[in-house]
Amino acid sequence: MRRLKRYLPLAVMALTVTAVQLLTSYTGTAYYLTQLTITAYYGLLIIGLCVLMGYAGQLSLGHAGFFAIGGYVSAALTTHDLTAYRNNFFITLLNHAHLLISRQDIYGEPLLTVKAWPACLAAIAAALLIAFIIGIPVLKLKGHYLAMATLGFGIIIFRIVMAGSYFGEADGISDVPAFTLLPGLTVSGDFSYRVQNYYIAWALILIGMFLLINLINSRPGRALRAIHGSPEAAEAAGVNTARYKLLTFVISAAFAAVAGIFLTHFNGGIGPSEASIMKSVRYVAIIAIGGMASLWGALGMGVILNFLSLRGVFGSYDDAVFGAILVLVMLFAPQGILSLSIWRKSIFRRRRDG
Amino acid sequence: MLKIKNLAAGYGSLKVLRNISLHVNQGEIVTLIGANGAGKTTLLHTICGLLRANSGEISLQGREINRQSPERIVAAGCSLVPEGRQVFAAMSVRDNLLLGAFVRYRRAKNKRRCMDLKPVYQLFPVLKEREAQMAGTLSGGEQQMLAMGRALMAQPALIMMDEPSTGLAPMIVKNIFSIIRQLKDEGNTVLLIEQNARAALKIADRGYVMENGKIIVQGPAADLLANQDVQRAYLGRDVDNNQV
Amino acid sequence: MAKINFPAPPGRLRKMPLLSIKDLNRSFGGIQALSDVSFKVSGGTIKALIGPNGAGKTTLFNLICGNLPPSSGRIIFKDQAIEGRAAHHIARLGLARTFQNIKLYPGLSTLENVMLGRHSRSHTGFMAAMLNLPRARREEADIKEKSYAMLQMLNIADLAAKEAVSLAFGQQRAVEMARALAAEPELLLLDEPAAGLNIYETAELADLITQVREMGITILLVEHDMSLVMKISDEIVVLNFGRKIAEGVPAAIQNNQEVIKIYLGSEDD
Amino acid sequence: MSTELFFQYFSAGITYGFLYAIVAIGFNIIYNATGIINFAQGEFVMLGGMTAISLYPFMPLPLAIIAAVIITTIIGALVEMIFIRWLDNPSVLRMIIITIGLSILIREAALFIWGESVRSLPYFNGSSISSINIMGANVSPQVLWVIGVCAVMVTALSLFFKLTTLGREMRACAANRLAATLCGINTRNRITLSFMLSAAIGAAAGCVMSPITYSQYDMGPGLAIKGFTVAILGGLGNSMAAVAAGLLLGLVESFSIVILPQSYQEIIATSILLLVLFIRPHGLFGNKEAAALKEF
Repeated sequence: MRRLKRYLPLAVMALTVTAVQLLTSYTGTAYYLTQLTITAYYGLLIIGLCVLMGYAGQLSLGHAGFFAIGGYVSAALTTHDLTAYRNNFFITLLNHAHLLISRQDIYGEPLLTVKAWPACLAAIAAALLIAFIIGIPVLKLKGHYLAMATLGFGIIIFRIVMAGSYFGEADGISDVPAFTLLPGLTVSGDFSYRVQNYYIAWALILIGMFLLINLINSRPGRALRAIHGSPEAAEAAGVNTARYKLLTFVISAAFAAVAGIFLTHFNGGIGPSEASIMKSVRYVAIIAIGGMASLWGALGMGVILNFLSLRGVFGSYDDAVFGAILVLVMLFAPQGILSLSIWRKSIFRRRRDG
Repeated sequence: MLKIKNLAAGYGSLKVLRNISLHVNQGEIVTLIGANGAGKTTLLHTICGLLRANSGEISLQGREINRQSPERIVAAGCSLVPEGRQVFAAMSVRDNLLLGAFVRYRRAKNKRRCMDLKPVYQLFPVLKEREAQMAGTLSGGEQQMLAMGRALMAQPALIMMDEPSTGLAPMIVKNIFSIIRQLKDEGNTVLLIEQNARAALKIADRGYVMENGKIIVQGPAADLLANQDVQRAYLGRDVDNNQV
Repeated sequence: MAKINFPAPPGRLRKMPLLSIKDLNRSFGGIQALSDVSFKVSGGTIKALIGPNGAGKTTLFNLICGNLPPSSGRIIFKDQAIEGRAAHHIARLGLARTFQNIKLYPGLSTLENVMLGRHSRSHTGFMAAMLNLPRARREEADIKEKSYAMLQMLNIADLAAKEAVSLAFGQQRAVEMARALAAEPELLLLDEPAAGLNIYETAELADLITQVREMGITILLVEHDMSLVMKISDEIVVLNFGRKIAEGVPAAIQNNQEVIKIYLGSEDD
Repeated sequence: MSTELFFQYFSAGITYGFLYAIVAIGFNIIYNATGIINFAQGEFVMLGGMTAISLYPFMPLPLAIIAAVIITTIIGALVEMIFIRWLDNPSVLRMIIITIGLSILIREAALFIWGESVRSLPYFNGSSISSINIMGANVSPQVLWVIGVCAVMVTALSLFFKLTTLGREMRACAANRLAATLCGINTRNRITLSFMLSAAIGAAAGCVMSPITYSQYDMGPGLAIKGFTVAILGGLGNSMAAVAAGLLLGLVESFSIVILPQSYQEIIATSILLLVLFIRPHGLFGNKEAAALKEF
């Protein structure tokens, strides 16, 4: 019974996702699917960050950095030509392990690059490693110090991709190949793959929500909420607070990296704006509007706002809109807009179980 | 001095105080006793303006102070020594005391005289010794004295104290109570909230007993001390243990 | 009702030191908060720690719980040196505590607060939790059952679904106690458990503490309410300015001239 | 490295160092009064410079600068009165997010008004090539202006907080707002004042710096992160130490160009920030015991 209650929203979401696809194909508005796919990938980052911020209570103003690490590492590995290093021992080794692929670029030049799957795993590993290394000292900090440290981390990643020629400086990396997950299942922005990419992206969200909802309703999830409320008492109850915060940080970084990898292959490229502080702030804004400790709220707000933003509804005021949202929500509805009294007793009422 | 009539207050929909009426005369120590959650602290906060009353009247020295900002109420001569002492931890003892005199030197012509710390140091010699030390490094008892000294610097007409004995060792509590008594002897008016009902009633002139946001018993302190019900409910600690 | 495994009947453990403190020192920036404090807490007894404010009681508690490392000295709990170990580590060894200024977790229900108390007695990790594996589900059900049993024992089961921080003061203390007991500790540290309680609640607390001892749990408490301390403790340690000035049974402490002078005060009050 | 080049780096380091110090002091003033880190601090510097540049065609330079400082001060007051004053005991997280949102809004408004172009005020004396010879080295007079103005502001502020009763009241509001209220201090007005003060010094710095560093709508965040680095380096709340820390950061950054390309310069400041936060969060000169008494 309790499990039914926990998983029912997921089933509803799966049905809605399918219904939307059918509706768009029926009404001939399938072009919406592209934005909905991108929205889903941002949503993946957002739900990961939501657990970190809303449940474990740790602010991160640098999560675009992890998105960028995932996207850039995967893009660089699958795009940069290794032909010149062909005889290098390490490259030969990789080649023998069938981790490399020879193909032709768009001008017909031969190209030796890392395959998409190993590149993807390497990107996730890089994000996890960096999250782990940076997380140990960062998560010892609180309040303003934590905010500034994560902001600083974000700035460093942004500056590295802006200044490093390996990452294409201000132009970013383009011509990133498609990512064949399984035979017949390809992450690509190509028109013919549009419907299946929509489903790939939303399936990832579904999996992500499944994992996170389980997490927050479990022993570790309870411990996370306790750390948020009273770290000292959590420690006294036997919770290894440092380890729990770190694990949550790493998990949320993994979500961000996966989002970055998939979106980069979907878009066929990534630019430094994905690593910018404005992006990180935007993610925080969405979680704040959704109500911090509300996975469904964060996901819903993420879908709505990112979709509108991608459709260009906010025009050149895009950043200003998010700035205004941040200020207004924090002034008038610090518990998220779903907590406002006009929603009370409605079906939108925030549930603790996610 | 202080007159409260039919006061009601609370936090949001939670009604903490219902129909409270009490008064404090010039030169008296009046104590308010009652169990935790009876609404004692809420009452003090309402008097000094930290919390808005829903209805009722509060007047100090004949002036209506209800619904005024806390700064105005302090300026009108009503100082609160808050629960948990609330000293300026990262500032020196001296600075703490000087800040207490704020309402006086803001108006006064002779600002130097308002900054005279001697009377407070006479009452609390230990503060003189610790003058340059940061307030946060003082012991609990010393911080309580500092909080009282700071309130006295305003030369208030009425001084209210919220559980001055909380968390202090018995010896220090005795010391604090004897100082409160001394304050009265010097002509001050005190409204005292206390868990330690017996000690409070011993030094007080009159007392009120609060329960669930209402005043249930009132009268001269000596009568309350002798009152069977009050004894059983609030003074029991001493009844079942007379060695200490 | 779920079976909670409390250590052992008191009689068997009594007189065997569960916790020994040896020559413990701690200073803060030149100020000596504790100097050469030594004492032992025998299994199955109630030991009280008293002394004026600033005597070092809180510092001592923090050292035992692992919130602070000592400058020097040893803390032996169940034959293991625990000085300088992390608080969560010590908690897992079987030491639970309550806080003077109640620390419940906001946003969690009463039951969830108590369930957190069983954290040190359960194992589900992130992976198992995220995948909601069968063993994670089984353990969760077990945690819930035992925590609920604990609420029943303290007669607050009707509050299970309420948010703990919204409860009345006395109830919050009870929830804290339930949370500490849910960990099935061998040693329970109580930091001023009677502060802010009225006489009835204090009397109930005294009964509860003795009841807890009957379960075989050893108790070390800091308390200012002498009537409570004298009534329930088996032994008392008196600290003053970071030094132990007396140790003994309640009657001896009450008649100790030095203790009367610095702490208890004369009887003419 | 030639002596000339060395001196060029040195004077650039000092100049930027003072700018960072002023931003850091702006952080400190608001932090001391409210316990808030105002993430929009860099925007005050930008507003000061940009406003003065816009006014300069219509009035003499000193007047334009004074007017710009006054306007920014008013904006500082408005920011506090509209967005912060009426909040009831806000959490740190809430304040961080609000001030970040404000910094975005101010920046976007500046973009709307002034566009993306890089502008500057003229040199106060002479031009970009005029120089004064000091002990055999050539220094732009504007550098002396920066040092002079900043030094005066720092001294005046530190005397204000140490010696005046108003300064003490502002420190009291920072230490314990409830207690300050109970002393009869109108804490809200003190907090508005702190925003005005920090907006004013930020704007003044933005004006004197403009000829050297130029002004642009998006200069705020970069300045804020460096100012915060300096504030932490000196120990949050300690303004005199912020000057020393500012000069240190300015010089390190300036000389780092010898080893690393310019595009990595910001990484250095940010790495220093992270290192300080990890290793010595109470600052190089900060007192650990005093820091422990504050709440973050």
